[in-house]
Amino acid sequence: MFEQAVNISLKKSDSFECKVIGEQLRYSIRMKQDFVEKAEKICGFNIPRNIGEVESYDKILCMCLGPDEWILIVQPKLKLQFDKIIARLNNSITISITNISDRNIGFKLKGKKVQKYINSGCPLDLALESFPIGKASRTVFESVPILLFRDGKLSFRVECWRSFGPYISDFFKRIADTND
Amino acid sequence: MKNFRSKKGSVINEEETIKFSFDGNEFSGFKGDTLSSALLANGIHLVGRSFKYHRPRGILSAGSEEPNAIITFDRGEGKITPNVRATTLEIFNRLQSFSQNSYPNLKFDIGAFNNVFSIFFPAGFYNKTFMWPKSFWDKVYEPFIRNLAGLGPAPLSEDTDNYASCYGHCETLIIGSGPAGIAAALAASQTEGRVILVDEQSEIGGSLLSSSNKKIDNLSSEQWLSKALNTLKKSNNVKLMTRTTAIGYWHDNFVALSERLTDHLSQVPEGSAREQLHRIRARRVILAQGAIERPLVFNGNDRPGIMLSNAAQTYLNKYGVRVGDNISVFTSHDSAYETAFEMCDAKVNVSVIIDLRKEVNADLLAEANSRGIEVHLNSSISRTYGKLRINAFEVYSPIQNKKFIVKCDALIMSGGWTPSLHLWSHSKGSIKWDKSISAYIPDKANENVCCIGACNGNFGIEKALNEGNSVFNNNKKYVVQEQSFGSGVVLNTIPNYLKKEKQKAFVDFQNDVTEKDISLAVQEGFKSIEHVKRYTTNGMATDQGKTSNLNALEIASREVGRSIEKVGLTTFRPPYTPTTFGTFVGYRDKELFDPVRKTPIDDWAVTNSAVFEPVGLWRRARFFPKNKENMDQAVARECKSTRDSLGIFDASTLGKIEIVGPDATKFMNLMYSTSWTSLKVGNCRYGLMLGEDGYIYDDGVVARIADDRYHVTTTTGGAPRVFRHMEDYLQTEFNDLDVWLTSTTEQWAVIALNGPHARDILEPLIKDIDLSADSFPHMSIREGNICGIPTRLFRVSFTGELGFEINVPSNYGLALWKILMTEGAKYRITPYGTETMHVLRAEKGYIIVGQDTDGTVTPFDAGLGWAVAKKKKDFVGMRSLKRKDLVNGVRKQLVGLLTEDPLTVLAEGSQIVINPKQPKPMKMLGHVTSSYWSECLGKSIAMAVIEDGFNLMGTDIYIPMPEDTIKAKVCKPIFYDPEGKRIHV
Amino acid sequence: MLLIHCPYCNKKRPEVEFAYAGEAHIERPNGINQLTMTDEEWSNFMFIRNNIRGEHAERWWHNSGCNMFFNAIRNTQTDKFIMTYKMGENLPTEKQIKAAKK
Amino acid sequence: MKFSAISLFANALSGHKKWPSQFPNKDPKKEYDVIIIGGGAHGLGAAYYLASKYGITNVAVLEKGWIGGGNTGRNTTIIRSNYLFDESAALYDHAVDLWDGLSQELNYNVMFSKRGVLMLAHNVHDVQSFKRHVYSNRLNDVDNQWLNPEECKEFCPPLDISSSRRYPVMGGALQMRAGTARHDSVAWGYARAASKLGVDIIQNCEVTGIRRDSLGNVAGVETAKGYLKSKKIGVSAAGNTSVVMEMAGLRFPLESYPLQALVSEPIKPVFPCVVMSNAVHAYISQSDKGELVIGAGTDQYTSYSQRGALHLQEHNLMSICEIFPIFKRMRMLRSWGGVVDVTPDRSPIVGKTPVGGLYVNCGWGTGGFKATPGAANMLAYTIKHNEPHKINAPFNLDRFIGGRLIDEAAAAAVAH
Ligand SMILES: Cc1cc2nc3c(=O)[nH]c(=O)nc-3n(C[C@H](O)[C@H](O)[C@H](O)COP(=O)(O)OP(=O)(O)OC[C@H]3O[C@@H](n4cnc5c(N)ncnc54)[C@H](O)[C@@H]3O)c2cc1C
Ligand SMILES: NC(=O)c1ccc[n+]([C@@H]2O[C@H](COP(=O)([O-])OP(=O)(O)OC[C@H]3O[C@@H](n4cnc5c(N)ncnc54)[C@H](O)[C@@H]3O)[C@@H](O)[C@H]2O)c1
Ligand SMILES: Cc1cc2nc3c(=O)[nH]c(=O)nc-3n(C[C@H](O)[C@H](O)[C@H](O)COP(=O)(O)O)c2cc1C
Ligand SMILES: [Zn+2]
Repeated sequence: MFEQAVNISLKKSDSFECKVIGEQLRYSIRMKQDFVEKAEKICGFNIPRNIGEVESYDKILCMCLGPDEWILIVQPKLKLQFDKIIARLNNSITISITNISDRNIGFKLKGKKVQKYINSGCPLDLALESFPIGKASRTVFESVPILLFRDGKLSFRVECWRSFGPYISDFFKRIADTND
Repeated sequence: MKNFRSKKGSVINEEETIKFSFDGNEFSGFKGDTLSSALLANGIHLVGRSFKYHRPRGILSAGSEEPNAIITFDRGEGKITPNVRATTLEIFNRLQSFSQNSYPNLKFDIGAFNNVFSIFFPAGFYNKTFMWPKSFWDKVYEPFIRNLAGLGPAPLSEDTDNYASCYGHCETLIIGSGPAGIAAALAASQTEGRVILVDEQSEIGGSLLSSSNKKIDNLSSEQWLSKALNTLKKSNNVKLMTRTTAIGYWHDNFVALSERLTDHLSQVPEGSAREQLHRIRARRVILAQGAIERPLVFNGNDRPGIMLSNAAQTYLNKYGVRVGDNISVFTSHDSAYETAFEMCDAKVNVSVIIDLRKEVNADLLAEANSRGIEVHLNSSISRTYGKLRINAFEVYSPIQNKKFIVKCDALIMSGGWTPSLHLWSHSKGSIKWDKSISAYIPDKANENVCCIGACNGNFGIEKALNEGNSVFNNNKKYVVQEQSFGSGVVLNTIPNYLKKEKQKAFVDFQNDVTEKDISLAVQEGFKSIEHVKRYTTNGMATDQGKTSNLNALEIASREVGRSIEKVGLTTFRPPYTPTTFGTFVGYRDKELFDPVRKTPIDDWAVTNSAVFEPVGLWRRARFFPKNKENMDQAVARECKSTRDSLGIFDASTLGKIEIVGPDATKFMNLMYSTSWTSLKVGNCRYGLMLGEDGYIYDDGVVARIADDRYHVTTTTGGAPRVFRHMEDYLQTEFNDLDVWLTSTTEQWAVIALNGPHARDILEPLIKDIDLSADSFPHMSIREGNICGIPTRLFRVSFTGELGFEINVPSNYGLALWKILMTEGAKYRITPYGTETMHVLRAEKGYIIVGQDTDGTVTPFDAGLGWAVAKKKKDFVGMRSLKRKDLVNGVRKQLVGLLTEDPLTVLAEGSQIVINPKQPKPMKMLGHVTSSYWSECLGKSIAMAVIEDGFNLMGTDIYIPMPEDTIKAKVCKPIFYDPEGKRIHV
Repeated sequence: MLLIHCPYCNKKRPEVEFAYAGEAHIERPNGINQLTMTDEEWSNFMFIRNNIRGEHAERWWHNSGCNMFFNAIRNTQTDKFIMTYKMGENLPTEKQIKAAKK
Repeated sequence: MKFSAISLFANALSGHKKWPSQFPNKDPKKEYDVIIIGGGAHGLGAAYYLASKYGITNVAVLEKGWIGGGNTGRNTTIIRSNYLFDESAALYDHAVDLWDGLSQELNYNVMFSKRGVLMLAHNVHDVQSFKRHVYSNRLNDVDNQWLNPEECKEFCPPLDISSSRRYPVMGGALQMRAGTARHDSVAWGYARAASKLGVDIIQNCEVTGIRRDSLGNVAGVETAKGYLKSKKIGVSAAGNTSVVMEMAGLRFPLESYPLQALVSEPIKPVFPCVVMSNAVHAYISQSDKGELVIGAGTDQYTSYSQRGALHLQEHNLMSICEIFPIFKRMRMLRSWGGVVDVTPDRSPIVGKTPVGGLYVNCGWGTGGFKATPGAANMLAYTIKHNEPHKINAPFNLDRFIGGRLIDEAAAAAVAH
């Protein structure tokens, strides 16, 4: 029954590849920094303290987006486990956890031209020194707010609200068509 | 046809011959030629007609400063470009180009009639005429003037090319690749950071490409250039970009580059972009834009065959083209001597140099002498001859009062040099007047930027190189063998025995602004240089005064009697050269213009022939026509089925915000006029949100999910601003509250089921929620599962029928919709769109914010006073509701209207009066906000806001329409099931 | 496009990530104080702005970034930012502004 | 010297040497009956009407730079009067009445061109809102008509009305009497006509202070050219109003934003009218010289720098090319910015101030060029009578206190 906003993936090539990431659990987490330590204990993994930092594990990504804001992206397999974690968090600390699994859509972008292509619409400096591997940031791609996470020299993950998904994928399609 | 190719040009590939056409005539040139160099090689000077007087014009320059040689570049349907500078257009096989602004042809142009009467069209003439008789303006004069407008042809069909856009970053951005820019790039390549070197021309090299006989570090300038290029190409931190113009310089070192990718290609690869916009953020910008030569302003200076000395030099050295066989020189600057000598050395006959100066460096005179060139000092040119090209001129020596005629086929001129301060000025760097070179040079920087080389007033290759180098504190010193760049004078008047009225000395060639025009402007009181510009249009043509602004300034300063520094320059504005709209658009056209936001159920709507409407960025199904129904028919059917049985509606676009935290209720109480304290978990309430001004801002149903958790809904269009409004108050005013906001609009797909069978269809699908009226009454919410999908199920109704809004995670919305369509078949389930939704809610008198309210309506005006909590100590908008005019004034209030003839549907937006017979302007009471045919009631219904409406119940009012006046009665705005029985079943 | 230093991200970021949010340090009177305010005083709060030509205290929202509102001193004649600081911090003194310019 | 074809002819024969200065530069006198601060078309117009209609000729217009160099010289020149509310319709229509015949009145061709302004509707909300305007205008006797998409296309052939567009054209409101005028000429025409009637036009004369007497009323102004006495001062300083008002100790409900515009290279006539689209924030016309004149919305932050951001120009041209794809190959020739003063309800303030003898005309935001003659006349009237005319009476400062806003923006989200 699960159907995402975008299904297409761009043709695979050395220079650029764009794939839609399948079902994910996503939680928006808001709490004061004072509670982070406690939350870490309950979660059983590290929670980054500074904006732009990411803790990534095999099936879990935890990114700090604001002084009191995190997004947690988790493989669906861990649903039951996370149901419990969330219940415990809710009961133990002052926290706001909102399920936004279906709000976002994720893209995996990679290839030799990936940085150039993202820079077609994103105004951030994506040189490794300014946007190192393992960093994330909310920013924009043209008029669309996105979340950008670099997981490799030539590999990024982009998240946006689902209704903007087709625009993002159309955009990358046009870029690839125009440049190849 | 004679060939004017003299030697091998530095950018010319003689192996590759290229055929092209101009005005339908075939010519050939070489790879590397611009249209102008190729035309000159074929002996063609006449290429266009001027704007106002249609005077024959030739090629003035060899670069993007060209005012005269403006042509149309035609690549076929949808690819016709007007106003292209022949001096920058690179030729390719089968290139087609046309002259502009002439009819029937370039050589014989009827418009030249204007030239004969030019004395009647001085600057600003149109302000003085065309006023009588008054009626002639609209019908005769204005159409006439408008018909004369414009240069090149207007586009008639859609541009079929693609464009691209991107952002870029670097530590050093160098603009201009002459010796200064290259030296800076070489030095920068040794640093850590990224370097971008751009040049608008097809090759790197700037003036090095047009010079000869120079030695840099003991290499010929060609050798040095190719060595430097090699080094740069090998440095992996340097990016070289040719055919790339820096068009503008914005705040914080943000520079836009326009890269031309295909205009020079004969075969354009399928799909590739024609131009690309690069938006570069640089840590440091280095401007090495060079300098532009100034024409001399003398009588008859606009004849084809008269050109800038540096242009002639460039045609010779860069393209191997001599611009004539019998050349003369007119100058007030040493640099024209260099051109003359190089011409001579290339076996062109240079007969005379007319120099305005009394004295000239003896070495130059000796060199001229050795080449057999006559030099006339302290002389001037008083007239030129030749119909479509110069063939002679008259020399005038004011001291001796001597005149004589010299024959020529080209005249080259130099009035000195103007450093290119365009981008520097965009960046708001200040400028100062440098007497020694009679030009403005950069003064104080406003960004991390510097100017080097000719653009900083430092002429000469050696200076340029060393200045470029020194920017990076590099110790290297370049040594160049070159003729000294020399000096010159700038004269604000050129001696002539003819009276000024008898002269035509052009300052701005394209806009036909003469010296007289500038004098006239000043005489008429336009003393500021900005006024001179606007009154005469000097500097406003497609070259933006690159060759004319300084000359105009000199003349204006003379006329006003104030020094140049005091008169000042006009403002430089982007773009540096005219830039295609497509460049600014980049990728963002068609489907990439604005995103179209579609709901999870959109696909189904498409396959079921929905007609859509745009709402903000969203598109929503407006109605679902069946069998060629029109909108009214479809809506009537959708309404009826919903009330009779069951309707289904995609409400996914409603804004949603999850508000969570221990202070959630406190926050809600502050943000809404509604009170939330008593709302129990599991219940919903209508929330009314006001602006601080007390007017209705937004509304929506809010559910309390837990003590500390609210599920808020907003209007579709209002979602972004409501979120911002809340976040703003939370962070700046109520920041002591422990509560957080998360937008969940797109987390949930929302399917609304309305109608008597709404419960029947759900019952078999939901196991874990008791749907009975008692345990799940109207305005409540339950969490559970539907068909195994987790849901937040609202029992609410925007139709007045039994209603449910099923929220499920978006990725399951479509699947659930399809199930409901199948399951609903037995209830004749009917999908309906926004139009039906509007009718159904109007029958119940529910408002739509933005339609029934417009930002000037208070809750009380809208009859929603009950949604304003009386006891709350504070909420946004509370104080404003007590303002004088909101309490005492006559307010427009929301009422219902029933037309006298129930079949008449009022027009939305139509105006209401008490007395339809009054003369205009009529006193209007208000207007119809919503109006529909109600199929269920068998009559039309309407809502309206009218002055003092609550007191007018039962009164007759009138709606004057163009055809007739409609009578209606004011009533309560609720037409259907006023007791609300159906909603509670 | 301006480059704006966000005091929360502690980075300079492009203007398109931000939304301008009007003059800063205009404190909203609470409900109790509102009661004693005349219409004129209330309208001053709502509508009257310094609209300074020069150093202007204003708010920005890093909405496509860390989502935080913050304050800034910006010269409205040159559009140049002099400093940005977190919400809740006091209006900088002239001395602090001077120091920030260096 | 009277301007006419005949005088042009005669002067041509004498080498154009006899044209006098259109607005002689004067040294300021020590005292004036009225001082107008701001030599935009509004201020110059007010001086002209003071002298021509209200018999006050001892007037100075003080301009800090060159006359017409503010927003008058940088606007996209759209003139229309099809505003929604009675108050606005009356004010703007008064202006259009004066535009008609202004060239003859001033003996200066301001090229008021009634080529029609078409406002496009791209969604149902636009349709509702524009129709509301049409109906309201009709009863106010202001011309404005509704066109369906085909009629829009007929009126403006370059328009693309295909339904596949991102924002398809769902119709439009057309005011035939609306159009454009030559911006600079308006300033010069008023200046020349006012000068002739004895008004002193003093340029390069920035007002730096306003002095008040012991009763608190105005007494005069400090300027770059010394102190000038006057008991009546009219402020018409557009984007700089807050700065001037502050000199009199007043704070105003205004914010000043950059607004940009641009022109293309000139091309042969192709665009017969003015088109505005609020959904995509763009408007366009073709000037009598042939360039396309294009504008958009304001930048987001307050500024006095007369420059704006590149991304607004990008978006502006994206919008233009979306509605008129044939223009994508056209080229931008020049872009620039102005500083517009915006009120909370987007309607102007024209009338008295809390300081005796101080009058104001401001807050025209992105759309005051069209009002020039009307605003100028109302300011002059108010100065003369020390009372507003009934047309400008609603546009007072008090409305922000009581709450009787004239909220055209909230009502329709319409610019210009
Ligand atoms: C890009 C742009 C597009 C626009 N498009 C339109 C449009 O299409 N239609 C429309 O109707 N309107 C439009 N407008 C708005 C319109 O331009 C203005 O509302 C109108 O021109 C204001 O005229 P004004 O005479 O009041 O102001 P201005 O022409 O700005 O005159 C004010 C003058 O006051 C002077 N001044 C300021 N301070 C002082 C001081 N201390 N001492 C002395 N002098 C001072 C200034 O130098 C200036 O010359 C646009 C504006 C801009 C910027
Ligand atoms: N006779 C002449 O050609 C002449 C005139 C003046 C100076 N000079 C000589 O020029 C040298 C100084 O060299 P320089 O490096 O300062 O200038 P340059 O003229 O050699 O180079 C300037 C370069 O900048 C490019 N340019 C200008 N504006 C641009 C823009 N907006 N975008 C992209 N490219 C742009 C031009 O195409 C040109 O190639 C000296 O040799 C001096 O004697 C020569
Ligand atoms: C309606 C209109 C048409 C214009 N047409 C031209 C034009 O054809 N060429 C040009 O260079 N500038 C044109 N301009 C712009 C002016 O040159 C100038 O940029 C504007 O008056 C702002 O002044 P500034 O750039 O000196 O600050 C036009 C301006 C307006 C308002
Ligand atoms: Zn931030």
